[in-house]
Amino acid sequence: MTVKTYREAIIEAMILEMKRDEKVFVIGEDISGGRGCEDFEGEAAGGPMGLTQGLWDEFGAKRVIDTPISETAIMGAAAGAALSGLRPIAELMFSDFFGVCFDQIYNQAAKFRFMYGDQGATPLVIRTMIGAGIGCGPQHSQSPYSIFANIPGLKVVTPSNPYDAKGLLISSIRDNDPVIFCEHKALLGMDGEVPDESYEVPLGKGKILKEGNDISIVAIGQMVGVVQNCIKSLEEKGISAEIIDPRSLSPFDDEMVYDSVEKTGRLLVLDESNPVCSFGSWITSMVSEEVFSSLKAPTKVLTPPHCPVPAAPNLEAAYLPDVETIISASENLKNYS
Amino acid sequence: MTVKTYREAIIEAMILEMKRDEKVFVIGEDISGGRGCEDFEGEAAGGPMGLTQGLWDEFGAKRVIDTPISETAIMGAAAGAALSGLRPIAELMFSDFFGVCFDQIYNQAAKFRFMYGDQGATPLVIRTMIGAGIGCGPQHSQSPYSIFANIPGLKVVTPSNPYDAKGLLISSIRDNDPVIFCEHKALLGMDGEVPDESYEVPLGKGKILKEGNDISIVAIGQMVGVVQNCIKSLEEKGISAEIIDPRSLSPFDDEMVYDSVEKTGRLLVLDESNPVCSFGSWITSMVSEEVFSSLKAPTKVLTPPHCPVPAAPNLEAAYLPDVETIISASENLKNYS
Amino acid sequence: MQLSKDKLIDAYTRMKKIRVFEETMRDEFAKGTVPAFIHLYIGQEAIASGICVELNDNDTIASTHRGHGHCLAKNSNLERMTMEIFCRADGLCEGKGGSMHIADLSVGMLGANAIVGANAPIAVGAALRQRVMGENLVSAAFIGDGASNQGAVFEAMNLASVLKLPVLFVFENNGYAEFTGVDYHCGGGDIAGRAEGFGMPSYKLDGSDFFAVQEAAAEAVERARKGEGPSAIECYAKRWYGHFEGDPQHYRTKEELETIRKDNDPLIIFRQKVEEAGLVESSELDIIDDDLTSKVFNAVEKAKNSPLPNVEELTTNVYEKGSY
Amino acid sequence: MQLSKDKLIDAYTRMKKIRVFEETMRDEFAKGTVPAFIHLYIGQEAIASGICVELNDNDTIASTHRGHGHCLAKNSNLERMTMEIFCRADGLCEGKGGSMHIADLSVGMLGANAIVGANAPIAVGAALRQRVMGENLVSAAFIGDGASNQGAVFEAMNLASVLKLPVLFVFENNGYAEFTGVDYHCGGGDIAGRAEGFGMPSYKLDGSDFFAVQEAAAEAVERARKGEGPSAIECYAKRWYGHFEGDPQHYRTKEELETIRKDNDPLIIFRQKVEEAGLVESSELDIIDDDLTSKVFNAVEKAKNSPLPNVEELTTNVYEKGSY
Ligand SMILES: Cc1ncc(C[n+]2csc(CCOP(=O)(O)OP(=O)(O)O)c2C)c(N)n1
Ligand SMILES: Cc1ncc(C[n+]2csc(CCOP(=O)(O)OP(=O)(O)O)c2C)c(N)n1
Ligand SMILES: [Mg+2]
Ligand SMILES: [Mg+2]
Repeated sequence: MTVKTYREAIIEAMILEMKRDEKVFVIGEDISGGRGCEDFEGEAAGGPMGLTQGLWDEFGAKRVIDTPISETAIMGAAAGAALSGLRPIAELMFSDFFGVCFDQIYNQAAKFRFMYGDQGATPLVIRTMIGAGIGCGPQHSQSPYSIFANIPGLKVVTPSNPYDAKGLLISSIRDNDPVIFCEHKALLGMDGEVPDESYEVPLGKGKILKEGNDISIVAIGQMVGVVQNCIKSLEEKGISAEIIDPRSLSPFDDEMVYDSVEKTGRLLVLDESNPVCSFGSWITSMVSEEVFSSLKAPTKVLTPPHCPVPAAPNLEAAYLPDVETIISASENLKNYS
Repeated sequence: MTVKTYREAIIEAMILEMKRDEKVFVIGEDISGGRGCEDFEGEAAGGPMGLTQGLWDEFGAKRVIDTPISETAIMGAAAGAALSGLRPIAELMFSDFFGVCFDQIYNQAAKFRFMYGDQGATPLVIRTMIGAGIGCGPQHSQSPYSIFANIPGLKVVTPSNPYDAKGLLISSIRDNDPVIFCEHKALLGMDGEVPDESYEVPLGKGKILKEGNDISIVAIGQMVGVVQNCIKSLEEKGISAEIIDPRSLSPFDDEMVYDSVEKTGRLLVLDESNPVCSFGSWITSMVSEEVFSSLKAPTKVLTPPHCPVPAAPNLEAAYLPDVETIISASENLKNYS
Repeated sequence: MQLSKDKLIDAYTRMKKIRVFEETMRDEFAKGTVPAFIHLYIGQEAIASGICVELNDNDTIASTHRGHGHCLAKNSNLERMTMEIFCRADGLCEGKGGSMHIADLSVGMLGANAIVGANAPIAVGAALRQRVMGENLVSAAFIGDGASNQGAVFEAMNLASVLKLPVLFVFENNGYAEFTGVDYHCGGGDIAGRAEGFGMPSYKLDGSDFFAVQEAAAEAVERARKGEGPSAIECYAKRWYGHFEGDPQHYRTKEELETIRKDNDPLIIFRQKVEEAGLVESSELDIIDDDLTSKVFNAVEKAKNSPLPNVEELTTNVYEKGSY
Repeated sequence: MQLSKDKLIDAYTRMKKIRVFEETMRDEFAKGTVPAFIHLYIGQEAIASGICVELNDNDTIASTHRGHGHCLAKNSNLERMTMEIFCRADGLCEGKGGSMHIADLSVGMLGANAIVGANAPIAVGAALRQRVMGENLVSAAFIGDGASNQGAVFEAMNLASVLKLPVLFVFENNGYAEFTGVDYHCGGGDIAGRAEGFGMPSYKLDGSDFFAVQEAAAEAVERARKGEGPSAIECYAKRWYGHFEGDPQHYRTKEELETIRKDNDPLIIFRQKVEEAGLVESSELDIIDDDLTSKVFNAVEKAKNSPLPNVEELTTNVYEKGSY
């Protein structure tokens, strides 16, 4: 067991899987970085966020493939490669760029199995960066995982810590369907215990981070860390929260949430996506439909407001749900009658 | 007052607005159709579904602009034209194609006002066809309005009948923000009373189609017609349904729904989009949060299942929520205790 | 024309099969038995056939909304393909795809595609097997003149060129994109020339002449297999019928239709060439004609009499079984 | 070089303003006062300036993530632009856009854009005012060598060509897209040549020579105003600094950096030409230098001392006031 960052965990997962299976390869922009330049003599950059560092040195240009800035071609090529037997890991540098290439993801890769009558699998992983919080502005800070989860045929994963990042990525690479693997940019430097060997964290299995009796709090991605910062205050206020990290949104561990709400009778969801048709609203909608009789209080979703992510640091801070809002929402639910 | 089809109502709205304001123009694929061919001598096709028939004859090629098959260029040009003072109506032939051009819609047009500090408006209408039911298969039958409604900065409209189609389209053209106007392909031939003169149906105002006391049923787009076919049976079963057509999803008339649920205590939503993070789930999530204490039964959303739209006609029929399912869901809610 | 007799017979069979099949589908559509819109390939038979005779089962193609011809030229299973068009349970795609989404992975037919231009990057992806695994294969994308204006197609050409992948970009210039002429929609007017701009050799040829297509394909395939990268082949051949069945074709003249049928029938041109050169007897081809007529007839009858999918199948195969 | 003295002074002022501004931003970034990543334009000053001296306020430009130079060349308000980079309430975008989204519609600057290539169709859209309303205007898009591979850019060129719109596609080939060289990422290697394939005239020139850029721009603008359609102008000029501030630039050599600064400084080249030709005195330019230094200093000080947006502004201006 060693302490590694979220970034290191991701790189390690790729290296292990590339060693295990020669069909796995990585394709994207600047992922070796510079290796294409004629007069190159420095070290391979490994992407602007260093998320593919070392891959080129280990596996070379046949399996670590730099591309032009052409996301449609990247995603389409990855979809086509997967359909014909390879196991691509395609990088979409920022998830905000899904708008230039979504057809290849949602009309192609996601539909191949169904539309072509299960003739083949599409074992494709799309690694992409989500999230606000570090000043990247309206077009580089979004978290469109609710949109991804809306699409039948896609799987969607949102690791909140280094351990899960590694295990979920390994599972995603071994999975036989297209998976969108959402890496949160504010978590890349986060430390955690990460075993050196290979292990899987299964898709569709949530994790109870803390048991509790008064309120179930489901937190996604970066929000997991934020809610963990609330635990002490909540306890001080006499609120026993059960905290759930679903880890994957599609498939989603609805049973875990139902069981928890049946126990607590109260549900709060913390979600960084846009509010309307958010994943948070999907969870509360399911709960309101499936375990209605257990509910002692209204369900509650905390998301950013219905606006783009602003550039100004003080506005961006106000944009994200924070400790204070979470605590007061929890109190309201606890005191509801 | 004359009887017109949904298709005719749409054409009429465009003609009236183009006459009123020289800044309004239409751009898209095959919208005059054939006029570009050197040896053309027939009539202008007006789009594969005839939705722009007659426009070219009335306004000519300067304002009825045929394009190559390049949706990104179309949407981007429309966004740029709107930002610089024109009022484009851009046609996205099938909404299923949003995946090839969504960046221009969601990162550009939708964000201009916010991101550029309210320096200018983006009065853009994107007319696009949604919906299943006529055998178009997995890539031509989708209803991605939940995804559109997720995006801050976009407005989203879903007319269910000819009268609303005309009035909502006129309002959308006059609106100073980007509007996605969703035309349902199964409704194009639907007849209805449509005044000849110009009128607006405001965005953000729902319509109560029928008052009732036992259950509130919110139906979107094509589902409005389906629920209307249930009214008699519901009455026979002693269920007094209040039926709401929200007409626009963004802005959404949440007050109308809250008021209704406060009266009935029960909510059923009929929605043709994919289930996960559907607009239906957003409505029930809001209701479960805002008027929880009025709820006498679980909220319920009926959507198609989490799968692509199949080609086979019998599967497609099973895909859409139908009269039987609606009636039995209503009974379940009514009888819940 | 140095092809073996077997190959000539094979080529003719592919083309003729498309012709007979499509004429039959036209009749069926008129009768109302086909559950959706169909887009006929007649007039372009030599393109799919000229390319596919140069490919093996291990080689792949990615097709379009006008895909029946590509399927047949790549030797997809005729019966199961017909069933798919009729959306039957035993269709290649279990009835879930229909005419615009037929695939037959067993022969490298990666799928028809109702998103114009989307097949180009997919074909590039299949070609990555050469780079990643060292496999000997070629991948072809069929791209309409209209589709040639999609960003996906340009990006795909650039990527294939940068990575030197074994891809054939086959541009089927049939004069129209729906109702809009290529003279209008194609800036610069030279599809092959635009492809050359991405750093690949290109051909521009008569797509109703099988031999013109096949010769270009043979060269391009050889280069691709050697690892020398992609090529573009622009084939000009107008479609004989409407964009879809039911299209009144106001955008073109009766004379145009008569001329192409008279002067540009790929089957007549092929027959003339091989018969004049004494390579194949007319009577041998007549036998093939008869054989195909009955094969297609049988396939259609069988399809129409086979069951639709079970309604329980609606939600299967969205994901790998047991994984969701 | 038949420009008036006023125009020469104007040109120099634009270029030098960019230089002074960007060097200042570099210092500020190093000090940690800038709230986000910034992408410097130094080395490419002659491109934005050479294009924009040929444009009026009514003409529009659509910019990139590397947009400071375009803003200044189009005469955006220096103080409010600086405030925007510091995300202040009185910034051009009320602090909501930041460095990568500065717009100044009052001078036809339609916005920096953090989606590479997305500005090209937007510029085409602005040009539609000529067709729809008969307005006399020109619209320019600045497009990096890397961005030139985006589908959006190809589609935009084709659309502008088909509709004969008054657009300048200005390709800023600075040698790199992030860390990847143009020799690698650009299939065919000839960005201007690819543009010609869409049926528009093109130029390929030294982007560190203001006069080369300006002459091409003047011709292209004239054609555009006459309704003769778009042009492409490929300008080669390497950036002096990293992709973003903080980039260690492992992908290029120290020698390369030294050479471009010595041989390709647009300001030195400009000064040499105008001074040798006796058009402007060196001392006149020195005065401009001093003036700009203090203007930029003042703008930065003012920006740093001005308030951030009010937190209530977070949710304003998503839609037109009162409409949602
Ligand atoms: C992205 C996208 N845009 C538009 C369409 C609608 N559409 C279907 S076929 C077609 C014309 C295609 O023309 P071309 O590529 O020349 O192929 P052809 O029909 O002539 O075989 C169009 C516009 C589509 N299917 N996909
Ligand atoms: C669609 C999209 N893909 C990728 C990126 C990430 N990105 C930002 S700048 C850049 C390189 C751009 O290169 P170039 O167009 O040459 O402009 P330069 O930075 O050299 O000015 C990349 C890949 C992006 N912003 N948008
Ligand atoms: Mg065509
Ligand atoms: Mg560059």
